[in-house]
Amino acid sequence: MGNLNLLWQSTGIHNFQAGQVLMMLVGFLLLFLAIKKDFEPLLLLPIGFGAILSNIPVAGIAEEGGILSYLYLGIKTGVFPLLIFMGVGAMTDFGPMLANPKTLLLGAAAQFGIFATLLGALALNIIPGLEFTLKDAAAIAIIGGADGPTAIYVASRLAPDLLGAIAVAAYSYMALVPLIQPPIMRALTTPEERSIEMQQMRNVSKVEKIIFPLVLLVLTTLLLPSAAPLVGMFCFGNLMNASGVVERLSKTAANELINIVTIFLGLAVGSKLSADAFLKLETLGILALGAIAFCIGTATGVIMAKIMNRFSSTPINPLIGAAGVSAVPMAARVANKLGLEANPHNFLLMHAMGPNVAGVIGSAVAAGVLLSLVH
Amino acid sequence: MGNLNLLWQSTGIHNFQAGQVLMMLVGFLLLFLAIKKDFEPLLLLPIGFGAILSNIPVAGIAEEGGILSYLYLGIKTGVFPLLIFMGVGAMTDFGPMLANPKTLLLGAAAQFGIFATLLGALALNIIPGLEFTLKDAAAIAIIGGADGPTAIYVASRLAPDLLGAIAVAAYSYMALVPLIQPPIMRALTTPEERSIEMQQMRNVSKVEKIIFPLVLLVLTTLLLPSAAPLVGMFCFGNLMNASGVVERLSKTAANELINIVTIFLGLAVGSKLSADAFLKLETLGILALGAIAFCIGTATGVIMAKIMNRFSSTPINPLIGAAGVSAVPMAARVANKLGLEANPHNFLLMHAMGPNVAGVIGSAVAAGVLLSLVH
Amino acid sequence: MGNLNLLWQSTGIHNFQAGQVLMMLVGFLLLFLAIKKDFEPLLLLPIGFGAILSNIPVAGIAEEGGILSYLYLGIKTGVFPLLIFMGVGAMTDFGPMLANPKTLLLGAAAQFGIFATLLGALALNIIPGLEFTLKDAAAIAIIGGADGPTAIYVASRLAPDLLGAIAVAAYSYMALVPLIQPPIMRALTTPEERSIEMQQMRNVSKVEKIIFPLVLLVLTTLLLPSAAPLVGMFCFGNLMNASGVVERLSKTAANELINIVTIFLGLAVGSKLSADAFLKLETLGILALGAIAFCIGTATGVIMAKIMNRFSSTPINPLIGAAGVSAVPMAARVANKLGLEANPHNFLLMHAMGPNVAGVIGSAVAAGVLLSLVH
Amino acid sequence: MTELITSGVELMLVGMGIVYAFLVMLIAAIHVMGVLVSRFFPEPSIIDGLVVNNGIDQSSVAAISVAVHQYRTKHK
Amino acid sequence: MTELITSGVELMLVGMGIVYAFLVMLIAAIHVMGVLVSRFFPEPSIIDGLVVNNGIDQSSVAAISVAVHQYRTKHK
Amino acid sequence: MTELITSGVELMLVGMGIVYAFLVMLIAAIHVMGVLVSRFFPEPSIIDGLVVNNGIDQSSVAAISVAVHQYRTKHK
Ligand code: NA
Ligand code: NA
Ligand code: NA
Repeated sequence: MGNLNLLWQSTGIHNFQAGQVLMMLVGFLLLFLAIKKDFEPLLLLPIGFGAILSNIPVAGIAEEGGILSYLYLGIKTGVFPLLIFMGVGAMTDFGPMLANPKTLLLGAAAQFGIFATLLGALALNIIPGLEFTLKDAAAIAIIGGADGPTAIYVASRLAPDLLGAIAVAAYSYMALVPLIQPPIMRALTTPEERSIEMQQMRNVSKVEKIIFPLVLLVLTTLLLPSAAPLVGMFCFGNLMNASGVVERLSKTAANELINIVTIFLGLAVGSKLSADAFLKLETLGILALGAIAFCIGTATGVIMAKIMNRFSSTPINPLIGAAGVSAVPMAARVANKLGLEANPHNFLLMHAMGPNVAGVIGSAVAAGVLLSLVH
Repeated sequence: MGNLNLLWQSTGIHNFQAGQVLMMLVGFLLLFLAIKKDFEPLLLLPIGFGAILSNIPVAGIAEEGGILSYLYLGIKTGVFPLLIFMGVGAMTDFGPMLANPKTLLLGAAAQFGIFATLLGALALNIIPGLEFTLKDAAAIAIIGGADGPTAIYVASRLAPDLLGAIAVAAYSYMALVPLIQPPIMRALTTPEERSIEMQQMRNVSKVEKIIFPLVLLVLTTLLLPSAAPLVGMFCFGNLMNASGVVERLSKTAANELINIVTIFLGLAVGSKLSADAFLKLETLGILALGAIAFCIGTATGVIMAKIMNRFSSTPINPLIGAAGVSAVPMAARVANKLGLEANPHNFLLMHAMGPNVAGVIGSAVAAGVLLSLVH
Repeated sequence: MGNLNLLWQSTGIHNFQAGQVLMMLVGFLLLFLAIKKDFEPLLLLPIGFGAILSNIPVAGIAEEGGILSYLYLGIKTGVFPLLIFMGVGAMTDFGPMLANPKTLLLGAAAQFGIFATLLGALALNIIPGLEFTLKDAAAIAIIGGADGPTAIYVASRLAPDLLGAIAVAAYSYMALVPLIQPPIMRALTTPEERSIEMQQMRNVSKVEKIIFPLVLLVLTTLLLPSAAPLVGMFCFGNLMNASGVVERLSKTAANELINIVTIFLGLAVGSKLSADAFLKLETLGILALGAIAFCIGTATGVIMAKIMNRFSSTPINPLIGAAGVSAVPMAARVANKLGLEANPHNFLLMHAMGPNVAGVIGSAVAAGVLLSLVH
Repeated sequence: MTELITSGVELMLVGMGIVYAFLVMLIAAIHVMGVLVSRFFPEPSIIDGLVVNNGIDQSSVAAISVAVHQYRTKHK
Repeated sequence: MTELITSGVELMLVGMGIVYAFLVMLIAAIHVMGVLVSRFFPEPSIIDGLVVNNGIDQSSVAAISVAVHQYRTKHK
Repeated sequence: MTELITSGVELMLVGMGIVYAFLVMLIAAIHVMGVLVSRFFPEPSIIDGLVVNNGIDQSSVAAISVAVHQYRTKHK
């Protein structure tokens, strides 16, 4: 009978704490969003499952010695987000951006979402019970970059305790881009503006695509070396692909390697969704701020495009400004969809890819600023 | 001449110990079984080669600083067997089991092989020179689960010293399933019983296949959290596959990732085949007990099916009870073969897949019981 | 303004040291050679990029805690070069060598490049400012083996400080084989000798291909266990492929796994290209010695073939002797090209593959000698 | 020794009990799940699936399918 | 608190400034690059690329495809 | 210095000696292996292999190959 008693004392029913139950429900919610609603399933499914696993009582899967604690080392060291960024680099085509470099300004404008959110996070401290440090605020703000690995990398450096909530917010809002952005884009533009057709893009030579990642890396080195790990790994992946001489490496980086790391990273992020860290007022704040960040970034991107139209002869459809938040490629698709709505001959997808990848660079640069100024 | 002498003193001929020679022969035997006899080559080839490498004198390949010592960390931490279990989950189709849930009872019955063997291991202590602790006995008993990663995981937790012998026994007997099982199955059934045709299975919806791994995980959490690492990673792999929303992840988990980990795990298991650990009376005991475990599991599975036939209107062919030991998919194939022998219209393969995957769950549950009660 | 000042103090422009600028230029040179000149791009592109990344000021990508410092652990432990060797083994066909085992002597002769270079490195110590220890000299000499992973493995064991320069030299000269070898081969042979057609090779059975890696491993174990890590992993990869029973493992070893490790290894080697370690007189010495090593190896391979022709009835085209340096498969292709020049019916490619893979074994054996005698 | 055997017997009884209990509960859970799923996610008619392949004639499907099968068998 | 907000505002101004400055310089760099590339690596006529798929009839495609298949099978 | 050179020369002699000795023994081992293999594992006639591709005509091969090629392209 001793055994039965021992076994009863080791059951989950006996050991459950309310917080764990709630966090498992959060995990199931993420799985539901990933599977049923198709919300960024590549990340939210592993994150959700990781959240469930790490809140199983007794098993200690996320505690020292558990498998998730080992996988988390890949985030703690920064290796996982950087490898994912390398793979994303290998999948990225800078062609549309190089064909129309002005769109980089749209990618810059949309990063205002990041810095406005930083201010917002600090302002939220007037709410009793909330105490975001400057580091916390910076880590939360990066959600506005709409770029998963960048957000995880910055959060792991500045505010590891908030990592789970930040990653969940970042990926959730990226998945919500098709819902969040259109009302803002419609509110800020007239039907005529949305109908603007853009000139066909020039052809970008292979040589330019090879040299560009190196130019980007050199500029980062000269001006903002704190962004160099992120930008550097991104450029490395991109150069492997653009150069065409190491196809077997770039394919592996963009497929098997990024897949393996995505599984590990997702589970490890999920392991930070513990009740202690997640069931707090802070998390509500983070979720609210993240939504605001996306909205502001969308708006400033659109407004920047409208400003540029004032000063430029070649017209820009302001819808593509919204793609500047990155959230590759959903934001570009949203711009394309709204363009077609207003004018059935108006294919904006390729034009929107420019600000879209510019937004990736922009948020990596913003990350570099935060990493070098916030201690 | 000093150099020549130095070199002579560093040759293998000069340094060989008898035990190392014997263990290298064991390694060659495993390679022979893997390559010539097609005994579970995916594991036995790396294990055999690892055994050879780790017994090379002077080179220290399995000693601290050698490559096999680094690979062994993946077993010591439990990461490798769990990743393999994740991959196996991604390859598993629970459809046949969900179509006929009663077959879970067959998977339960076959686990009697595990617990009978545990008792057997303890009983063997009457032989002078054998001293199996309760931990040792539990680790040996899990061979009866007929499931490689489960056996390695449990052995690495409870009796790392016996890991090599246990892994070799587990995979060898799995390979021997087509030889071990048929006589027992024939002895316990009449030709009429073996001829029983089973009803066509109902169609299982995609939704059920998605929800089932979550149901299984919740039940494990509530009742037996000590089985949660194993069951959890298995369910994660299965959910990735069943959900269909992360195809690139589930394919990588079921192919490249499991292949890489299999290579590393096999070599690392082989590194535990040192003379000190393997050339002992214990190993003979383990091999004998392993064989007994498989026989008993097979028999109890068949007998359970016969008992169920007494109480159920829909007939069950008792041959599929033998598939309850797991050893996926060989045991199911054996059941199919014997069914066809008795009745050329009797296709049991799909029906036997139910108890077959039930056996995987059953032995993971048994592993959880052992891990939580044996300290 | 404090922030702006802080930011300025964190720019690369403010922090650059001359050495870092020079090393970044070296990195760009390597990228240029890899991309534009197709010099071993699979290694030189990651190495070049790693060199750039590790010389970015402030970012500390190669310093403790940076991603390259983590990747470097794979070299420090010896795991990466050994895994690459395993993958190369899985890609190697010993058939041509087994069909004509005499060609092993050519692979032996070409290793004279290694030992002559060792002597050369020690002799260079008469130049003031150069101080190569015996360990240094041995690590440099292995460049003459014309085998990348072997060179990196030996250098990581004997002279980690020289690793960057040695790896760069090894891969650069391998890429230069089509330029370095032909003049030497022409100088040492008459047109008649280059026209010699070789007898068609016998068929090698699958069984021989399976047994050979085991024979090689046993011989290494008996005579030179210090070469066993290298030879062992090579034979393991080769056995996986030759046996045909673990196709999914050997394919992964020869594709995804070797690709992933190649990316990591290249970046990590690049991280050793720091100004401190590279911008020294030693590096010039290493580059000079490496070139000499390739030339001597080529010459002794050709001369050995001519000597063998004196004593053998079946004629050997001396061009295939040059393939004994390894540099698989470029050296074999060079032999084939020069053979066709002299005699349009003279296809030497398959015949040259024998000494080519023999050269891999030869340099692994030489590495074993150095590792066991140099302390 | 006897003590060890006693704990072994106890472990066997408890262990098999738990395994059976667990799997019986799993059977129950599967039944409940089946009922709930068929109520809340009624299976779409299987005819939808059959229509998909319509444009292509059966022989092509057979040929491709043989080829794909051979491919997969070889490249697994 | 006010101090924190002050540093936040400063961070916002400096941050957006840097982001803009960086990307403006990148635009400049891209333009310079474009000029240099078009001078030193003039693009080969696009017609070269178009010709590729033209002359070949379907049976050749099949033949090529067989060859490719055999090649891949061997060289995997 | 001279001492270092002396050990270098010695290392060279011993090293090349070992390399040659090793590879000569490997040649011997290969010969022995060849004899043993041809005695105990006589090679099956090569004709067995040739028959395999016979029943299928060339056009089917082409068709299958196209299908496989498309499959691979999609599923890569
Ligand atoms: Na962004
Ligand atoms: Na089992
Ligand atoms: Na060599």
